[in-house]
Amino acid sequence: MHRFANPARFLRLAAAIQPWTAAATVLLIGAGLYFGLIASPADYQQGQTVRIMYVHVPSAWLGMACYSTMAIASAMALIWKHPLADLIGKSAAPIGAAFTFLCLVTGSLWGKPMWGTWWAWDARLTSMLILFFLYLGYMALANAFDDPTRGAKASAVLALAGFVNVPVIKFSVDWWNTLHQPASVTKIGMPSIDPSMLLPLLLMGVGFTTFFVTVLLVRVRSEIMASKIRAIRLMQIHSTPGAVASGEVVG
Amino acid sequence: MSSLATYFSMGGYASYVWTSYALTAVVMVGLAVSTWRGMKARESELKVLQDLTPGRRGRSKDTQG
Amino acid sequence: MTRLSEIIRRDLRLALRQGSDSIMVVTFFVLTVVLFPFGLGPETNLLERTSAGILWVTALLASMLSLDRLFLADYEDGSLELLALTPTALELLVIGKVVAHWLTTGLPLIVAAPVLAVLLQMNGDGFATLVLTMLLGTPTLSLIGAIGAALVLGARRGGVLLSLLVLPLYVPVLIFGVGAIDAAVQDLPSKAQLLVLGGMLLAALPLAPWAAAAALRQALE
Amino acid sequence: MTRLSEIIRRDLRLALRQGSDSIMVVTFFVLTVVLFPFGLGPETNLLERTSAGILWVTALLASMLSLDRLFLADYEDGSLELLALTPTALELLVIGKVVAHWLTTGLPLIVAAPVLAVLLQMNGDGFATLVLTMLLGTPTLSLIGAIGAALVLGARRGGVLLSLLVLPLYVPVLIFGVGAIDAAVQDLPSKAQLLVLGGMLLAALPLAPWAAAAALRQALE
Amino acid sequence: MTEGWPSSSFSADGLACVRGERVVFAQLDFQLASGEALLLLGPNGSGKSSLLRLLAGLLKPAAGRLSWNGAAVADDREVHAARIHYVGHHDAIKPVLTVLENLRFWARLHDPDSGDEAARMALERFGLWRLHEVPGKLLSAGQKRRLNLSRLLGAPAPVWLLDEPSVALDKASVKTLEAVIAEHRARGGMVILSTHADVDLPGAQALHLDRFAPAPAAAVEAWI
Amino acid sequence: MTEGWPSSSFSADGLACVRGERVVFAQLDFQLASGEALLLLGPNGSGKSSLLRLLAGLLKPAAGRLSWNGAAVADDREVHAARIHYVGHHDAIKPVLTVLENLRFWARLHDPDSGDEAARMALERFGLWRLHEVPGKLLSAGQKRRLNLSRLLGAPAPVWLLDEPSVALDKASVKTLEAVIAEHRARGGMVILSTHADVDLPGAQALHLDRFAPAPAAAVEAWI
Ligand code: HEM
Ligand SMILES: Nc1ncnc2c1ncn2[C@@H]1O[C@H](COP(=O)(O)OP(=O)(O)OP(=O)(O)O)[C@@H](O)[C@H]1O
Ligand SMILES: Nc1ncnc2c1ncn2[C@@H]1O[C@H](COP(=O)(O)OP(=O)(O)OP(=O)(O)O)[C@@H](O)[C@H]1O
Ligand SMILES: [Mg+2]
Ligand SMILES: [Mg+2]
Repeated sequence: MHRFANPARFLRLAAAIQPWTAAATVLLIGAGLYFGLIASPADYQQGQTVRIMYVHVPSAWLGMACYSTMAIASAMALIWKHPLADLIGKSAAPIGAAFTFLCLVTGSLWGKPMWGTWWAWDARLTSMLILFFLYLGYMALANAFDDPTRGAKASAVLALAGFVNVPVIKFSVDWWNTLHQPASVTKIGMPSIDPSMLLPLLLMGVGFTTFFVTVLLVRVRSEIMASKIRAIRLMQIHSTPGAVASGEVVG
Repeated sequence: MSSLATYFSMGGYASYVWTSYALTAVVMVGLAVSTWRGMKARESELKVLQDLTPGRRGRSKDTQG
Repeated sequence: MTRLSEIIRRDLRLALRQGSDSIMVVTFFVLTVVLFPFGLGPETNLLERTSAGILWVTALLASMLSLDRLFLADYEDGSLELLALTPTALELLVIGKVVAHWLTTGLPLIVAAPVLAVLLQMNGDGFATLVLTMLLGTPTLSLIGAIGAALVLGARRGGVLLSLLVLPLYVPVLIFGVGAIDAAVQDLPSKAQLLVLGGMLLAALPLAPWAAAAALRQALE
Repeated sequence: MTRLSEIIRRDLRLALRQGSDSIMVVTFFVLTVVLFPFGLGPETNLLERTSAGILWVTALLASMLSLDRLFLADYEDGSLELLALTPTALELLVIGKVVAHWLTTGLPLIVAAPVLAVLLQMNGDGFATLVLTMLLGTPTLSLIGAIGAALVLGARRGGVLLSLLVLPLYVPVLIFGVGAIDAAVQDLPSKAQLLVLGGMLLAALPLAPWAAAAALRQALE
Repeated sequence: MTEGWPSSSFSADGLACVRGERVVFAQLDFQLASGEALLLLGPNGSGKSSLLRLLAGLLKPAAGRLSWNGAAVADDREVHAARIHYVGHHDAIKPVLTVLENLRFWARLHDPDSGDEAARMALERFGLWRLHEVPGKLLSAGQKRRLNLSRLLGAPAPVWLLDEPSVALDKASVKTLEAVIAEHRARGGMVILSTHADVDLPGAQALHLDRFAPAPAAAVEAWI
Repeated sequence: MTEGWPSSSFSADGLACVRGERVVFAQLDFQLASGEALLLLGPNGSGKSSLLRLLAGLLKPAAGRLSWNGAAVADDREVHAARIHYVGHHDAIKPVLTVLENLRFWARLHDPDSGDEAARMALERFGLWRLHEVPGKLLSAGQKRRLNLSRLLGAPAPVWLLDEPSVALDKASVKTLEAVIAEHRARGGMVILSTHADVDLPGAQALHLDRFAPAPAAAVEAWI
């Protein structure tokens, strides 16, 4: 099974891409910060707090995009049994969890001045919270086994089951909310975004994406090395002269 | 001077805006740094191990990527 | 089919001999529900308004806690690998175990729920809908929970981990279950919510055994 | 005393290496608390009035569930019988394990509680009292729960039932814990309730290890 | 019991097994005909149990194939399951069911038509009939193992996969086991058995699993 | 390590054991002096494991008494615990602690003053020192068993109670175990050991547990 995995090619590809994505991240986020914090006006309605949007919204996007990455990687891991897909899923999870966490916290920080409350049980907020829990479950499951391959397979099944559930959650939460609380909370979303705000938003969005790609590549590389380390360690244990597996006794 | 102060006060919402940015920076930089550190640590551990293991030195190039 | 019924019968027999599984779930359900008047204070109004929610949340927890052991005993004593080696599809095995499990734990919950609803001062209009939502909802919970139970086999600290995996997946059932009861209490139609609950059951019926069987196969490797 | 600290240190080390125990308990706490708004609906007013009760009931459940495994791992891998065969009083062993357990799971709960209180829109006046009641109450829960955990070992299934019988013992803690917070929210003095909580802790401190040790002896026969 | 099994062959071809990220053995072949026995030998961790699980279909081979009368086994899991009996390290005995109930469940699941008579004879053979109404929780280690072995006779199957079957057995029971195996082979059954102890299997092929372990460097190599 | 144990005697007098409402053995006596060994024999279910747990103090005898130098053992559980080392079927090894940490914990708990040096020597003796930083979860069955046995040397105790200690050990390790036992006896220690396999214990008394089983009628009686 492992014989068919070809991490060498992946590692070469990663090495080629990585400097570019890293540089792009710095440039894009730098420009995004400039336009977002300095060269854009305050919103006529939301005042200066609108600047939170430039971190909040990209975090939200990436939080969702990472889960999709994980789900696709998991499907590939289950269907084609490619070990690299397992590693990608495992590596993407903490990044996605971090972005989802950022989305929740920056949203809260925005909500206090805008809505007067840190938290509301609004549909979008709530489904984001559940997404965060799905990430936590995935990571906990992946690390819950002594044998990492088992953890990878189990969490792949979970990622898919969770993925089926994401639209259901989104939909059901919408439904639940309209039942109890029709639009008493300010609705998220603006009719149209001014170009002076759209530019930093897009810059930050792309910058966050390249950040995700860069970190993901490094993490996958790190995972590949970790599995090699485990393999060598196992081999050492199983070939110690004093060890039971030494072959001193045969039959 | 005062314009800079008004800028940093963010229309009275300084604590919210700057906390958001600071937190985002902390989380992203932290993630990047811990990822990089972890990768480096594993790289050196692997190197040590491979040097101990005969016949494997030649391949260690792959992992340096 | 003989094999399916053989499995269900064995699991029922085990549950009856060991005696306490159903009792345990119902006891947990009753005790936890009874804790709430202590926690919320005895105001009738407050209890009445929260009763549907409390009942459903507690039923969710009870279902989850009992599912913890769905495959565990068989996994630990080696029965599960022998079951996987009988000429039966693993999906069928999962269905058999879920059915037996639901009969011994889901049904008792449904019987206990109306009694507890009286305790929590629930409006009488909601009773029929309460039972109906639980009839439609608890099998879905069992099915989803079976995936979780299969996934955590062999994990360190499976029990708490299971809750982390399964509770987010339970949320839709909770929302529509409570929604239907609330609608009924307010004399609104609750058919839409019940239909959704039924739909979720129908979707889980083929998907969950398939996913759980996949997870079991990995656990046995 | 050296032996006591040796046990505490081992258990802390195990918890840190395995990494996930505290995280899991906190996650269960958070997840269950988060379920309630789904059950009760997002009305701020309703949530605010029920927040103290929900937090305490959930903390109770989280504590009970995590204690479930307090002795189980040691029992299953044979460590418990060896521990019983070291020249140490079994009561001391229980105390050591409870201390380590509270440090890794009780403390994180206390840290998480105020955050969840925000989610449940609790009145800000209650926060300090919330933390105080949990500081006094969770060790009592751990001590009482240790009895249940020891009982679980003897008769697997039957034991689970017994551990549920521990839940009624939790009720006084619940009542006074919530009472103190409610008083604080309404700007009334909460000293009396806090004193009672402290008294319960002092009473449990000698009694619970003794009872748990007795149950452990039975389990090892 | 059964008249005898039709003449068949069970063979492995270039089998490899990966466990916990490590190649345990590779390039393993064997060929077994009706009435033959295969003895798996090798030190701890050499992969005896893994090979048996692989032959049972619980593990997927990382490479190679298993065939029954020339047809790949992987194609039809359920048909293969009907062909084998697997006795592993775990006893799969429910503490609250009686000895007879425990056995009957497995026999019925394996072959829904299997009757009580076969179960009684199996238990008698292994000296457990007088305990047949005793609940499983009261058995000692060796009694449990014997109950587990009596599954072999409770419902017939041509291939027996036995993982250290003599562990915990007293000497008289080991003799019984050897006799039962000999009869099974005489009827045309096959037996594959791993052991550290001395079990008497006349004319068995021996397979030393440590000889199929990959060279240390190759073990790491295989993994990327 | 230790100079040698003072001359003592460990004896049982009319011991009876009831498990699961059944009398397993009754009227069992033995007398063991410093340096002697007792070998527990008997078929499955004859009560070897039960007797060892009883001697360790994990089970209470249904009748009879155990004494140490003439004084009843039951009177002071902790003093008795300090005297014995018990090695049962379970390995009591924590998967996340290293080999050394695992051993050191038990040694310290047994004797708070025991140093790292004793632990190192114990591990070396059983060929585990080179693995001392490996976490327990990576050990094979035989390595786990050896780690468990090295508790015997990690902190000294005069009485060793060993329940089938040679299971999972390869032949070289069985030899080591025999040597370790011989040294312990030479220092004046006692060993009580159950086994189905052949373990070489020169000059050991043998106790056939099946001879102490109650007559069938009496056994039925005790089912109540
Ligand atoms: C904890 C609280 C919050 C959470 C979890 C949250 C979550 C989200 C999510 C998931 C998105 C992405 C939606 C999408 O692109 O499909 C989003 C976008 C957005 N959020 Fe929030 N949000 C929170 C608070 C707020 C607050 C307080 C405001 C401002 C009043 C706000 C304004 C926005 C805006 C303007 C967008 C972009 C909408 C668009 O793409 O059309 N959010 N938020
Ligand atoms: N569940 C598992 N997950 C990962 N690796 C495993 C698992 N079980 C066994 N292994 C590893 O696979 C290898 C072969 O183990 P296996 O149990 O097949 O050996 P064995 O020959 O049966 O040994 P023994 O004589 O101890 O029974 C060992 O190195 C072991 O560490
Ligand atoms: N936990 C238990 N509860 C009740 N009865 C038990 C228990 N364990 C063992 N027994 C019974 O006690 C008797 C003696 O068992 P024990 O395990 O001591 O036998 P043994 O001589 O060690 O056998 P083996 O050689 O199989 O290990 C057996 O008849 C068994 O049925
Ligand atoms: Mg084996
Ligand atoms: Mg025994």
